[in-house]
Amino acid sequence: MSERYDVIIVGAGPAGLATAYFLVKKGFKVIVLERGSEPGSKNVFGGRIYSYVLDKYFSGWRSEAPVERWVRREKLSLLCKNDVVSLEYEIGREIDGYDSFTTFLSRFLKWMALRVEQEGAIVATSVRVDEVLFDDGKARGVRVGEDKLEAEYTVIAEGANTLLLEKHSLRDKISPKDITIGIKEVIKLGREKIEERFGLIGEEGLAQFLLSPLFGGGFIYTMKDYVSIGVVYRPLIKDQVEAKDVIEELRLHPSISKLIGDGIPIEYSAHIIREAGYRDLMSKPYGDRYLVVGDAAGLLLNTGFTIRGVDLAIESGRLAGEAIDRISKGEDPSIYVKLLRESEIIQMLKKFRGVPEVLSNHKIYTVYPEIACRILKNMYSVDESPITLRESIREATGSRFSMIKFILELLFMVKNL
Amino acid sequence: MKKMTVEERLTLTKFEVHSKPHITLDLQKCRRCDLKLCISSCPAGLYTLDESGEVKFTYEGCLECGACRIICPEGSISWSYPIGGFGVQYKFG
Amino acid sequence: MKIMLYGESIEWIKQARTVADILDGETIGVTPSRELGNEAVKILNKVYVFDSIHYEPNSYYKTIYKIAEEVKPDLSIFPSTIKGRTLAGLYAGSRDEPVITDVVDLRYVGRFLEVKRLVYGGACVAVLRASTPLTICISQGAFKPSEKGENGKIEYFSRVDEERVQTIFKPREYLGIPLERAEVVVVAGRGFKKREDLEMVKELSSRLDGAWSVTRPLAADYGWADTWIGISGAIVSPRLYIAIGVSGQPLHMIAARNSKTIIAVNKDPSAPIFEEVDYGIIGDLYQVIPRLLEKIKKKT
Amino acid sequence: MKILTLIKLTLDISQLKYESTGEPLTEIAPKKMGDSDKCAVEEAVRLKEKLGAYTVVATIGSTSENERIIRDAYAMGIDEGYIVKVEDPEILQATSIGKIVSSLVEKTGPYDLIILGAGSLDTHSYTLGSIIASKLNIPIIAGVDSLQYVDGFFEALCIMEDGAYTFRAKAPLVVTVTTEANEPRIPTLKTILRSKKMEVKTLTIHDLGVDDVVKVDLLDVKRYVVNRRKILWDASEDLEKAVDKFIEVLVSEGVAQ
Repeated sequence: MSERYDVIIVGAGPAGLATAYFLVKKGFKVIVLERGSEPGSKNVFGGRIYSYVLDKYFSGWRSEAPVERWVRREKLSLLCKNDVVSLEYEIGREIDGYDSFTTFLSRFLKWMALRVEQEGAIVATSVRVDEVLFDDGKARGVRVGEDKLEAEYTVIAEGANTLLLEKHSLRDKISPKDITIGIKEVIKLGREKIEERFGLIGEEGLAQFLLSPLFGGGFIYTMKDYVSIGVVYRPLIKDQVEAKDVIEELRLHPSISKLIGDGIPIEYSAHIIREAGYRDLMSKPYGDRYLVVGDAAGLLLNTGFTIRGVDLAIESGRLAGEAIDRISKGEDPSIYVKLLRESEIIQMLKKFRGVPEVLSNHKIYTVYPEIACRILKNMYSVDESPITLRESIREATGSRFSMIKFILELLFMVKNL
Repeated sequence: MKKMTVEERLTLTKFEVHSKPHITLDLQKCRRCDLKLCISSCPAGLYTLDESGEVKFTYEGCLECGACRIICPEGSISWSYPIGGFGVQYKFG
Repeated sequence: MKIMLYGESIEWIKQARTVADILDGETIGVTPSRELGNEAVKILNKVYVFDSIHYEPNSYYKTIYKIAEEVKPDLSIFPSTIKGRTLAGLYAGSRDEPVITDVVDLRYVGRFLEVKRLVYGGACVAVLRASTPLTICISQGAFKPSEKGENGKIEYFSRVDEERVQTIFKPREYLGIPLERAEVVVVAGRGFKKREDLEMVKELSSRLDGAWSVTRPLAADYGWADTWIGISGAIVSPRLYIAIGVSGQPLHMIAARNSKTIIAVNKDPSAPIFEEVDYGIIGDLYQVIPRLLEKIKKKT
Repeated sequence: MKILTLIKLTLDISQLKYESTGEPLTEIAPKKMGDSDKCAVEEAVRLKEKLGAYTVVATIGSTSENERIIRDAYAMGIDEGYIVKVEDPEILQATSIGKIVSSLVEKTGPYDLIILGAGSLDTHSYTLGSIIASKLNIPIIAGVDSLQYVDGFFEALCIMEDGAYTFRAKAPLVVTVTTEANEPRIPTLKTILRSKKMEVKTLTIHDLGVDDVVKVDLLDVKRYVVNRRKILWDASEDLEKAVDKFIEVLVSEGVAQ
């Protein structure tokens, strides 16, 4: 094909589009190839994006991006079979300064793609890249079916399923113990009901993180007219509900179904999440004329309470753009890793590297929520023999743990989250 | 409130199914596996056991999450993405 | 009110007559056959007959248009078949009046007609307000046949020839009707044990002048057919849907749900399909279908 | 030869969801190029490949998705495309759409062939092709299952309720095709890239000299609930009775004597 581009980017997810955005701003001729029929048609995420990264790079985004609600209320809930223990934090700031917002990723990515195209890059959809063309270890472009497309640089932004990287032996298949499956349902509830039932006014939104012996981890995000509910499923835990039924455990839990039970389910989706954090980071996310960005490179941060992918993806896209610019001016490709290391991303991943271990400790889903529910149940049950907090804790943890062990475990958890 | 079956839930999501499957299963390898984690971990419930104890699957409701490929201990599931424009079409994501 | 209706079968004309009963109108029929004209004149006030060897839309509509210039109808009714819709479009387009297809009910509200029609492939009913003159299409079965009789007049009209289109016609047996357009669809599911057994389904469908198909596993997994009915295959909405050995998975049913009448044969009384049927036979298809075919054969 | 293909942005009706009150949630239903319209595009492109025809595509609407389907048609091989900007074309009367199209034909034509999908399963219901033909006063062949071009004639096979018709006609002509007509091609990277670069021209109805359009006076749309009768007979108890009942149903439905 006569057409030649400076950079081919494989995947129109947050990382791929961000890389395109920063490169095209630097004057590169960029094309993004996306296998979905539209940007976002293959992406799944919980529901929240952090604002700081958009404030930095996308002027005017607050008025034009498809924001659903600004997160004002953060809630952590432990769901037992019937009881619930919750901790809630309400941010006391004016709404336009909020740190994060809820959105639908498919819509958000369409907006991002539009911005990228306005800058002059091409985003071609319905294009599945079958392989990266290598010539003596040097990436020369990609093959799509029978067509080949060449470029000076290739950026692999293929997401959590690293099919291309594995095909070219640039990365091993991830271990089953390092993945979870995000399983999500979008429910139409209507604005009024959402605001009334979740205690929200106007543009305010709620982000809720859930722990439960019934389904493990989960989340609820409020949108304008919709609610996204999801489960973070750990496939290796034995004797649990099958993945195909697990979302119903959440939707039909008495405390959840009274909020959303009369809503209309609109979409069911699922995607794996790479959970290993710092350990999963590619040691060499680059090679001769190619770079790896976003989830594919392992740039996903799980702080225990929030999974952050989109902001890191955008940040890594910026660094990849910077790196390609400098490589094209003669610097060594390792500059990409140097830039990543100097940035906050790697520091953050390092800081939270204990999290996967905590989260893979099944007790935090199975034992702790029950203990918490029992402690509070004991405290708030009123009969003729009231008990103290200490007695309550002892009663709840009693036969299973020593008090000291319980406290040590909790301290370990808190330290690593 | 009524529990929705996974088949009902899959009707919520749009699929543009290509006539050529994007998943293939190597039954030889599959028979060696006792765990059959693909069955419990597929969020679309696409893997089932037939009467003779063999794994059967369909690809038409595949959410393209990628779990089965990673979880299969024998590597019997080969999985590629459906060709461009086909497969699951998330409106919300 | 003058109501003109173009029909090709007496059953449909009787149903279209019901619309005239609702609106209390004078009924003028148009048919392309003398035989049908002689029957129609017993239930309509007047019938125009034009002789035709075979259908050709361009000459037909010009003929009907010329008749309408004489009749000056307020409402013109065509069948919701492919022919009827094509003619209705040509006719309404040349008269510059609105055309509403798939009408299932209508009534007067003040000076207007309130028309109910099916939309989205039969999934929804829309209520529209329309004024006359108006052209509508109604499907066979949408209205009950009228019981009323008339002693109408017959008038022969010569057909306008559209020379720009030539037609060759081969009667029905020549090719099976495509699935999406068949009035009767017989579908085989996993209750079938062998590919050869599908012959029963094929025979039943041909005896009922319908089409046959299978569910997805039979086509995609076993390779017994090229296409299937289901969300990833064909979506059908026939008058009669006969499901044999079909369990009724949602991805299949979503593609058949708009069928007017659904019959199922399945040996499992708890099969989900029985939640969605008008008539269900709980029984082994290998007993029911052969016996059914025997009895149908005996009758014809 | 110059061919105009008309395509429509249609709801994917298999994905319709409803409010608890029965109103369809059309705003969130996926939209796509109509299936039979896609076959019309394919048919036009095949004529282009075979006869060197020049192919134009047009759609009516005002959303970015209208542009998307024009580009989809480009990716299949169409040469030039127009969007006629109209808000909510789905609530226009089919006769108004016919008027818009015939003005478009006058402005961008003449065309030897105007080809479109036989039906989009929504509000226009298999009538648009014939309305256009009547406005342009050219013949129509509707519901075509197979189209050939032989010795200067378009030859079309149409399978109808009563049998198979073959129609032959010379240009100019309107043809509506069914999904039986062909298997639309899947664009390649090369053609997708081409489609990204091509211009999509826009026109308003005023550019076409159409001053007014008539809207459908839509009062209400609700889910059509079929209350299934759920009458069951147990053949394991009485096979003869069950089979007889089956035949009774066939007779009452008018499909058997």
